[in-house]
Amino acid sequence: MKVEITTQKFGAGSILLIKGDVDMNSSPDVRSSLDEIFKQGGAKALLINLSGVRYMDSSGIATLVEAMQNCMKQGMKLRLVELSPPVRDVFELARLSSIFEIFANTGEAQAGL
Amino acid sequence: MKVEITTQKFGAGSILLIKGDVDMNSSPDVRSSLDEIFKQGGAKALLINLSGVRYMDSSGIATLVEAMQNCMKQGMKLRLVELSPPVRDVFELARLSSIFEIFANTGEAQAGL
Amino acid sequence: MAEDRRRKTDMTRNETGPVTLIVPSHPKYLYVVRSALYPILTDAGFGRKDARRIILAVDEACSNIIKHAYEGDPTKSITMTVAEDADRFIVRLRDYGKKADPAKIAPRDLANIRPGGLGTLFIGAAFDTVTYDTNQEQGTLLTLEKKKQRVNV
Amino acid sequence: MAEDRRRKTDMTRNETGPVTLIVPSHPKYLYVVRSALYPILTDAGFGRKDARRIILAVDEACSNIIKHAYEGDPTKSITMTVAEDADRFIVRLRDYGKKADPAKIAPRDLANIRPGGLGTLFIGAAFDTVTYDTNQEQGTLLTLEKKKQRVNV
Ligand SMILES: Nc1ncnc2c1ncn2[C@@H]1O[C@H](COP(=O)(O)OP(=O)(O)O)[C@@H](O)[C@H]1O
Ligand SMILES: Nc1ncnc2c1ncn2[C@@H]1O[C@H](COP(=O)(O)OP(=O)(O)O)[C@@H](O)[C@H]1O
Repeated sequence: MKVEITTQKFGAGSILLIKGDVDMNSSPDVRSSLDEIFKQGGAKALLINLSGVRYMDSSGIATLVEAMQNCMKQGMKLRLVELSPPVRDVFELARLSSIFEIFANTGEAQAGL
Repeated sequence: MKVEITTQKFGAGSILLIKGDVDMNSSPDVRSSLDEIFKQGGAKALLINLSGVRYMDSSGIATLVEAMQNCMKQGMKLRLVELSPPVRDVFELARLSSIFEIFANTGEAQAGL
Repeated sequence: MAEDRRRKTDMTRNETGPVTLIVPSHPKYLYVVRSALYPILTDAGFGRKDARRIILAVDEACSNIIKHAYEGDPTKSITMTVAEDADRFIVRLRDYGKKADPAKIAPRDLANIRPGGLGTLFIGAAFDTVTYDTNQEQGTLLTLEKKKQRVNV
Repeated sequence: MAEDRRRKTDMTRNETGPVTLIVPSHPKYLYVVRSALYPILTDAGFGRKDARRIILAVDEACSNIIKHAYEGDPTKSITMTVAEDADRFIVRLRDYGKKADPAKIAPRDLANIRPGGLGTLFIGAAFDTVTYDTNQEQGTLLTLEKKKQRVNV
């Protein structure tokens, strides 16, 4: 399962759009896309749109937790957008639903940034 | 893969709606639904809607060829409706596209019956 | 539209299983493991959510074999066997790598927000019994069992 | 939206395979065979249509084993091995039933509209080489090979 990652810029920062299963095989690709964003720095926010992700395992969760830690270091806001029911279920199993800021769509996630 | 089969009546006869993969495991179920329709008899036409079928193997094709032969015996018209691209491809491989009457949707298939 | 009848394929449940899948210890085969499991689980009668959680758990157990038992070597192999009896759904994972130390295998403290340590938590969430058998000549045999919900039809 | 960059997971293609799947000779496991094949085929670089035709062909070959080699007995087993090398994608199907008679295995005459006989046609449409090896102590080893399209990247 190949994962497709698209990076877009908007006023306050970047949007990462992920399509495909995020597992031990593909999460290194997600991580390196995130690293490029953090290397650029200087943004106010990072949005990660997960609408195209139907499967995520602990390596994907770990990648998002790392992203949150990097965002905190850089003073960036991290917002997760459009979690599918299977991904939402994994977040609940991991008791992480309350730790991330989760939005229903990109518009709402961009509001107030 | 379980196949779901729904039978509906309309003015000129019956519509069989098939959902799921039609393979060696499920085609006996398709055949028995067809047999019930042929047992009732007296109809002008049989429509088989394949929009919910994403996979069909030779046992499914054989079941449809049998249905055609039974329709001919009973003087019924057989019309196949809404073939998905994978099913269309199997029909082409089997060179059967020209042998069956195939319609894009139920409305068109019912016209002139 | 006088009659609307819904039929489900009626399959005489036979207990002939098991299904065995052998894949190389490269993470790209996790997708093959997940894909093969799905139809077995739906056929076994699990609903979508249970099926998803079982698939997640098996994926995590395979990831752990790749990471810990084989230390990232992608040229070894993992053997998955899936079987059911009247009461239980059973997945066995066999590796030939470094033996697991069951004492060290524990889910992370959820209060501690850090990456990692979630795999064993997900395994425990999906299965009722998790047994690491290291009494093999080589490697580990992990047995994951889930009780079946008894539905009286 | 100044920048729109698309990345594909870059997987170092390793030839560690093969993948082996063993299923009981009951038609309900055809779905497991198809499901396991799909990710292997997309990973091997086959497009949607080729992948579909290969899956159809393997499904037909398994159906033939159930029907002809095992004469409908669902308690036997079928072993599928999937491997690739630089030039070819190879599927092997091993059964332990009545030996196939390669002389009798032929696609039907397409002019003759009757049910049956399409399986071998579909197998031949998907694969370049189809070999029934009956020199086994028991049963048949069917080898299906497809040449890879050479794409110079
Ligand atoms: N198959 C295994 N062999 C050896 N050790 C293992 C195995 N599975 C898990 N472990 C141990 O259990 C710990 C927790 O595993 P897990 O919850 O999956 O998190 P992670 O693998 O991300 O650390 C691992 O760090 C490892 O020490
Ligand atoms: N694995 C096999 N073992 C023995 N005979 C086989 C096998 N596969 C195919 N055959 C023979 O080849 C014929 C054609 O097969 P096929 O095209 O799949 O159509 P069908 O199985 O519907 O007859 C079969 O009728 C059978 O006689």
